[in-house]
Amino acid sequence: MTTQNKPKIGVYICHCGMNIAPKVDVEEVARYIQELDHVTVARDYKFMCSNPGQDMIINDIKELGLNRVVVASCSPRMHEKTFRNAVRTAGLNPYYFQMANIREQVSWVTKDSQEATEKAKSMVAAAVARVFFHQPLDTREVTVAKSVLVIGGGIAGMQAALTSANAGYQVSLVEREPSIGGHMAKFDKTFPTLDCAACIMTPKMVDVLQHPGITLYTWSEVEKVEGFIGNFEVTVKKKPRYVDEKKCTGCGTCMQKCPTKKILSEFNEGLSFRTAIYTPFPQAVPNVPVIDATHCRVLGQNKKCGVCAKFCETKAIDFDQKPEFVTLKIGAIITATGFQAVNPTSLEQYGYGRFPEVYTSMEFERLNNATGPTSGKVLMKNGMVPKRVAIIHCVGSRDTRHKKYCSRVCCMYSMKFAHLLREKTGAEVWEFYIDIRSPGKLYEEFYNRVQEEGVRFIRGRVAEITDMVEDPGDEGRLTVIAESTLTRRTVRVPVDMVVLSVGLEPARGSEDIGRLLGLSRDGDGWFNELHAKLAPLATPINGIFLAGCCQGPKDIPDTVAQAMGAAGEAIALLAKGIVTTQAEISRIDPDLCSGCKSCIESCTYSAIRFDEARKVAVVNEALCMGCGSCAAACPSSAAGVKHFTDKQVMGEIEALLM
Amino acid sequence: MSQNDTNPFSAIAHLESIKQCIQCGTCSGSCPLADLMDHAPRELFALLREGAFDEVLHSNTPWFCVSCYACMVRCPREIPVTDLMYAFKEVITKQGTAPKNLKMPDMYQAFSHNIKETGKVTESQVMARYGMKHPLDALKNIPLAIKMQMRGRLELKAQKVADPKSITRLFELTEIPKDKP
Amino acid sequence: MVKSMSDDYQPKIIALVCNWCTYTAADLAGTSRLCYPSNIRMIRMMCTGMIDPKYILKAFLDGADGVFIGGCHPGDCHYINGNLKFKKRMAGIEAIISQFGFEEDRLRLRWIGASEGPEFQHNMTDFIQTIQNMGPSPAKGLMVL
Amino acid sequence: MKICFYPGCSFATSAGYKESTEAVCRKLNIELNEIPDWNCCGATVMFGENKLRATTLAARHFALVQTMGFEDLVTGCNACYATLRKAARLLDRDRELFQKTQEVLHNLGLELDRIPKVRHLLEVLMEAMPDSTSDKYKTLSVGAYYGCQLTRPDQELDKGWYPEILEHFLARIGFSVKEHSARTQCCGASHAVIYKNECQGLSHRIIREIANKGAQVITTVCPLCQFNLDQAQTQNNEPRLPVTYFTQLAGLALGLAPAELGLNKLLVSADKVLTRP
Repeated sequence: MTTQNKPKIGVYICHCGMNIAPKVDVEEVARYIQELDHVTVARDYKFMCSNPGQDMIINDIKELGLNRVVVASCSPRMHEKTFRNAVRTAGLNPYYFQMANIREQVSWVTKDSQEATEKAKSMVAAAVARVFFHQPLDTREVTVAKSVLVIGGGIAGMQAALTSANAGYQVSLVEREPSIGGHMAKFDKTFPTLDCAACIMTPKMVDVLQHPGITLYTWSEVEKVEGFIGNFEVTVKKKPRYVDEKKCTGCGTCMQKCPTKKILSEFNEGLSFRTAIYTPFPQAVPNVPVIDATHCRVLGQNKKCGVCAKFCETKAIDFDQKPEFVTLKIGAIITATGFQAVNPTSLEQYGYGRFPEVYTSMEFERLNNATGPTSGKVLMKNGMVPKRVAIIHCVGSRDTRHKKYCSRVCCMYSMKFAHLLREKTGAEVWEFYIDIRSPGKLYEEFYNRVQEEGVRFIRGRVAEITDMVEDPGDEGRLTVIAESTLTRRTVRVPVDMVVLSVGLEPARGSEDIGRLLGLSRDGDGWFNELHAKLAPLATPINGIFLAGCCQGPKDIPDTVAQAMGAAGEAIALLAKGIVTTQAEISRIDPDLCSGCKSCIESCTYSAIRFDEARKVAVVNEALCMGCGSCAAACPSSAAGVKHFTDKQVMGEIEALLM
Repeated sequence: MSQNDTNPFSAIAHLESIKQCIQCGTCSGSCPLADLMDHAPRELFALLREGAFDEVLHSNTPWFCVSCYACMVRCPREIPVTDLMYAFKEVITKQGTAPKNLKMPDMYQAFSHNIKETGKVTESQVMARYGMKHPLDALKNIPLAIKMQMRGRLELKAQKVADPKSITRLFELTEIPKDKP
Repeated sequence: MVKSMSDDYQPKIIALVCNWCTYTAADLAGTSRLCYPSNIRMIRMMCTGMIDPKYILKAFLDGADGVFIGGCHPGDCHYINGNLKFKKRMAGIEAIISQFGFEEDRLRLRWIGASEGPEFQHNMTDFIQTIQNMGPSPAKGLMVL
Repeated sequence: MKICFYPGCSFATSAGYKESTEAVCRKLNIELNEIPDWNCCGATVMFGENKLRATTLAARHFALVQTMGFEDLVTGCNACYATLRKAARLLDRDRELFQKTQEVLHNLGLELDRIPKVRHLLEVLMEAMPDSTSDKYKTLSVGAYYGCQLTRPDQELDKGWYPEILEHFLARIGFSVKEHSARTQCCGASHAVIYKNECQGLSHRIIREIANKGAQVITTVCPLCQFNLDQAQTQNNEPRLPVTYFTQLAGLALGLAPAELGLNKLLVSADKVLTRP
């Protein structure tokens, strides 16, 4: 330490009116502290946080040449910022400051005045000892790219993109399917209001397409993510469509002419066929088909065909298209990768896959949809209208063998099905449930409405579905067997059709996206939010937010609200335009680092990377949150948190125990 | 102290698992003989949770468990329902609270007795012993027995292990002293 | 001026506490005027996950009779899971301090949430009582010598 | 191949299970080494009486298998299979129970150190039976009945509710297989003997379903299943399906004569379906 840097400490003991003094003999404390090494001045004053109090500090720094300041008053959670600002105003680095909390920890909680004074002395002395080791710290400001990446083009991603773009930011929306729309595009009606999903959805899809602020990447996937908050560099892979988006007019001739017609339609849940060149559904956005390379005669089987190319008037078909890679500068990322429905095949007692009239809820959505395989008529495979239908709740949910959690939406959509079945077919509907969960605005009312419509609610989880018949008259029907737990009877109900209300699980590929982004997932595979209650949209990685079901099952209103919220978070970040890095972050001394990577393992924020060239760990200052896990994990004492260095903490300990 | 102040079932392994029961009815819905039971299996769990131990001690439910394990592989909380039915029977037998007019406990006794005496089970002997308590039942089986014998399928002579005493000894060594009030 | 240890033994206790929960609980105890013995000396850390085992050992060697660690309840950590990282190290730390002759009971880890002022008070009182009953730390003897 | 075989109490008096098993094993060069001086496994009764006793009754065989120098124990009865496996599982997981069991067995002059793997006769024949080369039984349609305890609770051999191994086996050895939904429905097991009226419906439901799906013959893998399904038809007129053992069908596939396989012991005669051209 050079002579001009020789510590000259000023210590200020606050009376806090009548709050600290007279319980603590502040004058006695000041007298005691004055005698300590390096203490240039020790004063007591009525209100240190008042303007005259702060001015006293500023003047002393200037006139006495203080280079360290200690204030003994209230909790630093109250006034640390105030005093740091005062120190900064006087031209000193604000981190040359330490506070001793002699109000909350001493005067207010100690009965005996003498004991209180002793404790205060010791605490102020410890603050003096600590501030001796303080170092000047800087925060850094980094500019933020004014652009948002949204991953996933379902209702969550679309809404997040629209909200962000409406705020004036550039949005890139990446969707791996040929069209945006996600699951909601497959629905017919939505609970509890029964609005037509297409009517509220299609305009939104068009808005997304036409919004000048949104660049749409469909049939594309996020390939690589580098950088940090405000400065992500994202590589998007555009899979070959084999159709030139700029030339295609969406006339649909290619699809009519394609000779490969017997491919199960993913969009219709395998209940109808599509061609090899296809758009998943008529209202697809963009209205540009893709060629399914596995099934196409030219691409998949090396045969002569090219019928689509022959009939395309704008010459948009391009069999030689290759994947394209686009690099984007991104300020904030919104993850909206959604869910997929649980496949009920492994619940073998329900016979899904064995009995043609056992449908999953997604299949039923299509069966019931005007754009679906039956044009919205609920028909069995034999073309007949079902006379009696059973809807089975909690298939794969609340089941420790499958998904232990409640999937939240199944009770409500089951009752929506019941209503639609009653309305469309007049069929008798039996709902088998464990508990009806209808916590939402107008949800319980909807339950009551469906009850009134004559749906039979049986409280009991279905034990099995069988095609064994008791009565020859029921030949060809399925029998649903369950205990009706409220009457303690085993009921065997012959039905024509069964709908399995399957639960939700994270979408296929969320693990990969999680890895790309550095996001952690919970035991069920959903992305972890930063805080379950207070930061439900943020993630441990600064600048990355969550929207919709990728964070956990939720219904459409919650999804949209969350998407708007996530966009709000992103907008707040972009609007400010800069991020200030924290001063109290980790630093790894490259001279001490042994390259063991313990710190990398311990870091929750993926903020430490390994420099292969120098064989040392390096902290990314923009990502580090200063939790100090690395410091405690480092076996070589190379990692440490600034402002919580070994010297500072141990100096404080030593002084407290004097 | 009356015996239902403390849980006579408390020593059962996995008894903790019944705390997880959500009363969904999968066990009873899967049970081939649920209609004969005075309580659904799940109800026994609920009764135990309520402390109604006497109800469970006198229930016929465990005695109608056929050990088909359908409930056990389907229970969404993975409660070992069948294993618990075995354990309940063990406690009930020890406490001597099996329903008096119930056929199954007598059948079990006849079966167990036959093993204890001979080491093996000879169906005709089990039926004969059981028939002493339920003569009507035994009589009902006679036509079938005759048919069986005609096809060489009725063994009247007792099957035995070489040293039946060793099995009797096994029974003695594994005897659990009965709780006496 | 060595105090007679037998009659008026006043244990010295260091508490290393997390800023986000236990430190806040201590502030709440203060605003609620919940008194507790004055032998506790608190050090504010950002997270229990940053507590280096050597800080604890240092405290004992410098004469602390007890060391209290206060962290967030599992699941509530401001840094996701720093508290659990510390908890994992706890067994190792206990082994180290007992190597040095300090009883494991002199080190105590508790989760105290930000809103738990009364719990904070209760924990302090209870820990001081425990340490009082245990008597002076073995290091005290060394220091006198 | 040599196997260590545990017949169980119902094996010898069953409708030709013993005859067909022995004949098939002879033909396939499988040496059946019966556990000398085996006792009753305790079946579903003993675990409801006394867990230690039930475990020891079963474990007595594990000690015997050990002295015979075998690693596996094979049985043809579902109840024996499930009971022995239950005991094996408990001994494997419960150290204290293992020690107590060892003590009792020691008192009886037996030593138990290791627990054999309990297998079903079906597994053995699945490995040993050759693929069919003849069309003789191509038109004989069979419904396979597994009973409860082959695949439950372990679900190790196959799925617990809708297994398929027996169907695959039968198809492979030359029979026409009829898929049906009663494969692991309960027949009432030992309850069927004394609760005849209450349980008759269970067996009838199974028989009706198998007949309904077009099978002419039922095949089983357990003496009690066979007995229940067979005897349930003595009072009931339609449908009537002979209830065979899978070993009897395996014998037929190997060209053995029905009499050699004890097929004459069935209550519902199989003569008609077997002699049909």
